[in-house]
Amino acid sequence: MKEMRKKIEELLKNGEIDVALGYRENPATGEVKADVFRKDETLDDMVFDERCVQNLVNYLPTLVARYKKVGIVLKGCDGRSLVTQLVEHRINKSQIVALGIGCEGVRLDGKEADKCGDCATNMTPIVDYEFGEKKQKKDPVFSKVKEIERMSPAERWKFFADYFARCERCYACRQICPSCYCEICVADQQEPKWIEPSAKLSANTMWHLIRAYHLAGRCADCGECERVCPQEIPMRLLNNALEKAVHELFGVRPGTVPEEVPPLVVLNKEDPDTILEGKNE
Amino acid sequence: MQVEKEPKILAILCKWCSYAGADLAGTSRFIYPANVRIVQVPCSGRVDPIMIFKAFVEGYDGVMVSGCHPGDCHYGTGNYHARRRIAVARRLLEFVGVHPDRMHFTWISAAEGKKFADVCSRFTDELKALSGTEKTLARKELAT
Amino acid sequence: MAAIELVPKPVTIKRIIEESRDVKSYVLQMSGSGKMPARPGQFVEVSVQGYGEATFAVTRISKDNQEFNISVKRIGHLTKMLHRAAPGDIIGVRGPYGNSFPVDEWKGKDIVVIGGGIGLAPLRPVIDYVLEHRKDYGKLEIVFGARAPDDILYKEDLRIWEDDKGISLYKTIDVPFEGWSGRVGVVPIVVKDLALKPDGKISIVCGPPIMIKFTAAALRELRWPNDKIFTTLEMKMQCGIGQCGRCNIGEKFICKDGPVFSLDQIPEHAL
Amino acid sequence: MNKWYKMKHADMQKFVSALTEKWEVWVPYRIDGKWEFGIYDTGRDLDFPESVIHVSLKNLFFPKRRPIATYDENSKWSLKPVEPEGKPRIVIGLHPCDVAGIEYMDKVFLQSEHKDVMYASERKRTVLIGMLCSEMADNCHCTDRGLTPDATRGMDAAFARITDGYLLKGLTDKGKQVLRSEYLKKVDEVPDKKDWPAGRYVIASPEEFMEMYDDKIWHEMSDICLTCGICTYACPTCVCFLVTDENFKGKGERVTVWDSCQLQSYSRMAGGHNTRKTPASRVRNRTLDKFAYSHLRYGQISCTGCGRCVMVCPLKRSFPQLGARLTERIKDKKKGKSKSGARSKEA
Amino acid sequence: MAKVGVFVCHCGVNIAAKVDVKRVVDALKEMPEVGFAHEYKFMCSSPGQELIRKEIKESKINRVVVAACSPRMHLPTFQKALASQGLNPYLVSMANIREQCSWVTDDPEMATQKAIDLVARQIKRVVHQDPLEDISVPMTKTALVIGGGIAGIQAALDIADGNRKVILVEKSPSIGGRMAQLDETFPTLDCSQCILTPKMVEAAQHPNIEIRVNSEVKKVDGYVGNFEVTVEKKATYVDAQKCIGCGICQEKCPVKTVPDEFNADLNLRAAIAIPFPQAVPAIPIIEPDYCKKLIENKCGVCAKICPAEAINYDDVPMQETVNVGAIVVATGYREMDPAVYTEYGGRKYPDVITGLQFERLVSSTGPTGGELKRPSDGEIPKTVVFVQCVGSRDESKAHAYCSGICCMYTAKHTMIYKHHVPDGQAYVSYIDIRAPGKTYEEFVRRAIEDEGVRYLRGRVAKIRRLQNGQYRVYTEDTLVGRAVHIDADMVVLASAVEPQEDAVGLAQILGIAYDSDGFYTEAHPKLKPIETASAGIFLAGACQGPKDIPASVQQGSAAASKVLSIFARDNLVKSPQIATVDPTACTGCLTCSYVCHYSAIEEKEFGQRQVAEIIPGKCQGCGACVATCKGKAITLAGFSDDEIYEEIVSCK
Repeated sequence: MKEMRKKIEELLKNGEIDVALGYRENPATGEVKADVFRKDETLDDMVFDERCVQNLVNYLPTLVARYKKVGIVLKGCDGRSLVTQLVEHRINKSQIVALGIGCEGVRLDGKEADKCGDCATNMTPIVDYEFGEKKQKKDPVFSKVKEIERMSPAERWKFFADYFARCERCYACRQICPSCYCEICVADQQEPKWIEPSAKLSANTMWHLIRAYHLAGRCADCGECERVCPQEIPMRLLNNALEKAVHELFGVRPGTVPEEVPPLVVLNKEDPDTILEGKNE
Repeated sequence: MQVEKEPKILAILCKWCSYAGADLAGTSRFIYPANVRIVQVPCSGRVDPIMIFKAFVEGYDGVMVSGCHPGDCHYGTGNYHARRRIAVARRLLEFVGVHPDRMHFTWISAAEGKKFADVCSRFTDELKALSGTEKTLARKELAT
Repeated sequence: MAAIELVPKPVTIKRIIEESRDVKSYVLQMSGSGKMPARPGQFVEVSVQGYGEATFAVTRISKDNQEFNISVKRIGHLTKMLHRAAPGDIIGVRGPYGNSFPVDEWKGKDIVVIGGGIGLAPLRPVIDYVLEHRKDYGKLEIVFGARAPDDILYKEDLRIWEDDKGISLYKTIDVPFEGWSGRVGVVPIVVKDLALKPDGKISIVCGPPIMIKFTAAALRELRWPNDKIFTTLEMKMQCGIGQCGRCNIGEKFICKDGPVFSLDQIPEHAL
Repeated sequence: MNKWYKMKHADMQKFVSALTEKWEVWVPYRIDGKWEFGIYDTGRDLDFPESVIHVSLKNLFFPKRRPIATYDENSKWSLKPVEPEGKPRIVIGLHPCDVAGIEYMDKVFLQSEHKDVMYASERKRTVLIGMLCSEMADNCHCTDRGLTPDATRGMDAAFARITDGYLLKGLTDKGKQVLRSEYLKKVDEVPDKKDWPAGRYVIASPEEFMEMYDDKIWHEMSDICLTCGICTYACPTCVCFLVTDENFKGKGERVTVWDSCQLQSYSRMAGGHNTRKTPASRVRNRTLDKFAYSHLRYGQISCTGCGRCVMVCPLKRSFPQLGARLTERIKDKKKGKSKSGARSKEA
Repeated sequence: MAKVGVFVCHCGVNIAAKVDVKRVVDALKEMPEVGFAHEYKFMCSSPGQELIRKEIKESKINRVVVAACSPRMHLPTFQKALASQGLNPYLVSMANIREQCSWVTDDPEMATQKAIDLVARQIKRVVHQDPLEDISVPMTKTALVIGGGIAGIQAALDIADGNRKVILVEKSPSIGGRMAQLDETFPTLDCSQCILTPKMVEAAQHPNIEIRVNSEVKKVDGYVGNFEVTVEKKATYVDAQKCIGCGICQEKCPVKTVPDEFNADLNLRAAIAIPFPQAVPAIPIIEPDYCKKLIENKCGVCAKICPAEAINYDDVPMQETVNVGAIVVATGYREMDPAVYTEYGGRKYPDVITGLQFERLVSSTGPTGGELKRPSDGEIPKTVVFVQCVGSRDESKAHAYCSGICCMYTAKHTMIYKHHVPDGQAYVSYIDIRAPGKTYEEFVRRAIEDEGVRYLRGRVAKIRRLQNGQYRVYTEDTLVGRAVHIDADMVVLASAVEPQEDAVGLAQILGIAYDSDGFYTEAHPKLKPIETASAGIFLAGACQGPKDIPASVQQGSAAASKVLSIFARDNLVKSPQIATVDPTACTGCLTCSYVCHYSAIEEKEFGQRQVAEIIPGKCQGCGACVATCKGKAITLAGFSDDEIYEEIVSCK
């Protein structure tokens, strides 16, 4: 951490970056939040530890629009979500300096965050400066997804319908997701109304299905959607189910390979037709 | 009314192969259940899974999508892209509780009128076998 | 109990006038003994069953208040459906809403009407009103600009106004166009060229936001005070009655406190 | 009946159960650790929170999704207004800040040339029996908004918890009528008076806020905000809505649906022009609307100090805190030591 | 909202027998969008179309739904009816209540209900259809003909005579195709080479025709009017510019072990050879699999003796891209390998040969110089059995279809045989004789009656080689009803006509359809027999199905006229059903560009950002990008989300 702080100080000083996006601790409350660090200030408040849950990539597009060059502190999972951003021309690599840090896991509500159990890489795949230790990771197991998969279709629907019905459609999940950046979200469209504006089960179901599908092969499991959901809808389950599916179907783990094109737009004539068949119950 | 009891099927067919196949089923007078509603799209590559989601929410019992056989796409590669998309959409729908037998994704060429009729009949039978189970996702009235 | 204000009443499309490539005007007739007592500058909420509603300025009012016009540019889903309508179709309408141009306070003054594209639509009732009460007003000057000859609205009216000796009409298009022999140049430039003096005059400006902004600037350059420049604002209005919230400029609701404002009533950024 | 009456804890349940015969009774329930109002099932244990109820009462008077007309899609113009209906109801256990919210909604919907008759009907059929807060929760700041947790203004009746039961008092005729009950005993007791702490989120005056329109602080304030709409849905005074048509199998409803000025789609016009495209402009609109525009419009700022926006914020970032921060900035500016690029450390 | 005119067709009894048309009309009249609904016996007839025209004029409808047959059949018909009244032709929609309703439903009640639903859905859809304007694109007025057989040559000549450039691509070293291998042709028995060679020469010398032999089409991009075709010329090791065609290399080449393909593998030839004497161009090529120099870097004789120094052992395949506006596919057929029928001994017994081998055996340019000698021992065969339908009309073993030409060429073979061996006896084992062409039947009668050929109706069960070198053919004579066997000196199998080995591969390159046998599928079997489903690509000759010479020539000419009619216009008129990007909604992620098969999506600047833009000329309207775009910034005219959404949700 010290090393990283020093590096960032140096980068800011010699103008290699205009601002740095990192985590700031409020010494009074002990709270840690995303913030922008500038040249003329001390980096004493900059921290990196298990409290740094937020994915900073979501703030990048606004910052790169305002500054020429932005440094960003990246955990493994956040780095994965950056891959999609770069491939989809949302951010130009030349405008950012990636400061990867070996993540030891983050904590939410006093215990290790769920997503860390399924961590695919603790070091960002895109990195300019590397700090801390890079660990060999096992493939995610997605045990909760498997639990759902063991249920009958009716049980599964009951499980999800209960959650979907609670959705208020505040779109916090959309707003926090770095990969949800459409100019006009399909949920806001009138022509036609694929998703009706009112918060009711049928429209909420459409919203959650479409949200999950649109992230298929792009979601890097940073878990922010689920974290910010005021109704505690388990959105990571849907994301993970598709992450698992994409891996099983196409052998791809989204975001782990720089410059990899999202699997849903890859042309592969050799896909077997069996991928179109239903899985056994 | 009898028609109401029949499971309702939405068939999204590409214009060049599968829709022509459905036409051939007609020209050849192959009888199949009257509950199939065909939507023509230019290519299976045009099929956005949102359409499939919507169909289930709107209360269809089953959805089938069909295009040209791999390699035969009129537009070269549309069906390969469709295959990937639909494979993922199917996993998602199954995950939230749509019974796997309610989805049928296949390739039907313009020459396969018989196959189209057979698929429709078989699919209808499969859906009838599911008639006791819940039609998940389907909304019931305006407010849900 | 009375029905909620947000529920529209049916009107019949009596006639459809194709104004330009993407603008159609509709002559709407109130059903039964219904009236539409709209004053110049007021607007209505029009709905198509199944497609929601949108705001349109009233562009002409019949003397008995039983018929009125709206002009519709095809941009969204509702206007698309309106463009598909045929005479005899029934649509919904509620209103009139909003304030209106203070035409009575303007008596004795020269009126300068400056319209750009579809912006002429809400101003036409003012022209109609002034023409109807000719003796009460001084000179009537109309500056009207469109992108191209194809985009010119109200061709029939323009012809009448052109022939009217009491009206000075200046028509312009933004960029040169084959077969167009008239004036070329954007409205703010034309206004500057005409060097319209503010003495004894009132001007009303409406058009695309950018046109209003620059025309206002041009007028100020010609020493027009803000309280003599009026405009009517097109912002996303929905309920029309100051409740749904979206059309505010500061504490003012365009639908309730507007849509007609003189420039001294609204902050600069509202333009 | 200008005095306080006492009711034993055990009697309260009997009293409320008896009310359900004639009334639709709404009471707070705790679901997954969160308090919200629900229709009372007779016999269920009654409990009341010490302070703010997590979900505001807004939905009872101005529902999330409110059909205003119905139509048949398969026939020509058939739009018919939905007539307001519903049996008389009582809401028991709301707090002073809830009343303030309702008062604000009254201003929007009732003090208008075009009165919202559906809202009016919901109001008319409802008797409000408020509860005086016994403490202030973490985010409560009604004391900074001209209220106190034990104020009774606007309630039809009020009650307070005491060690062995409740003290009740009817305030309006409606309220007094409801309270006519055998379980009530006349006593001399009055609820404890407390000194409520204040100063958590003191804010500047509406006029001062208005001057901040062009300040660049808005960009800084919106840097981290998600501009999701959840604070507006939780807010008891945010009543923006959208009118839309919803169809299903030939039946249609025209509905008003809650909308939020924080969402990008809110002020996007057909054709693409958006008057509040940037997050900064949306955050500004909400902040100024709460603390200034509302006051200029209705003579009352639309923040009741309930603190719900803080509770629901996905980033646990407090909206009132924003107001306070802005106030600090206003002060700084006034003192003329306006630090250029001054920013708070928490963004 | 819109005012829709609905026309429900009886189609005689095709629809009306199952669907209660009256009830359909009554049910629809109530829909808010419907101006009126009519029924009529035949909507596609001119009074039917007149009805539409009249109502557009009188009732001021602004949308039309025709409930009749498949839109694939008659949509253009009704589009024209609209256009004739000044209504945009894209404001009509068809409900397919024949192919997809009345013909596939047993129960009239169900059929009627389904029909109501189908028409109602199209009414909802048509309301969302937008008027569209055709798109005009410039084009390259050069044609590509793939295959230099008689069909391809004919097409090339006709196009060239129409004053348009033609590139003729032929896989083998010479044009001429199958016809060049034939001896005489039915039903006139004129010499095949005598009538073909002048055409070959004419093609070679035509100023508008560029012949590319030894070449194959590897890739096709673009669309009608503007195809970009990659042609690969394989390595021939002989410089065609230098070679004078003297043939000395062929004489001196020490390797004489190459099966002679032109002679249907009946003999062996040199590793460097001109394919056949009349070849156009008459340039030899080296078979790299046999040439000693190329395999083991020895020999090199040809290079040493070539007077023109035309030999180049370092030759490599060359790819070139050509721009053309239309393509004629005339890749012809091949003869089925008779080895499938092990019981006949084809490929096993030297004297059990195929029809094509027989042609070469009797041809004066063939391996025997025109003398009919049997391959095993050079004896003149005194008894020959011609076996019909080897691989044809036999679904269990090979193909269900009739090869079409065998009956005729066998009759011809028997006659040629009798001319060569007047005292010999020819037998024909057949199932039916199919001779429907002009003077064809007479030709077959001549073989039977004048030449004394014995026709036995029945299928050959087995052919066994006897000790004496003869072949015993076990067959039957169903007309008499008994099994017979014939001991023959030679057996000729009429092996089935099959698509070329690489037919499917080429179809995939071209993006055209093919049937389960591998023959290319025409756009419509009756009304569009020349066109493929891909605009600008036409079919000629046996690649589309078995065909004899006259039919191939006809189709070649027909394809040429189709090409010329495209080229006759100044610009190409394209369907307006293409995708467009709304730049205000586009985020510029450009994931759409990954799925575009036509490379039609480019990046463009819009305000401060980059967005996607679709090149109208390149877009073919498949909609893959539309389904990819998450923000729904792309719309496909004619198949917009709106239109499809209505079809999904407005089903009862």
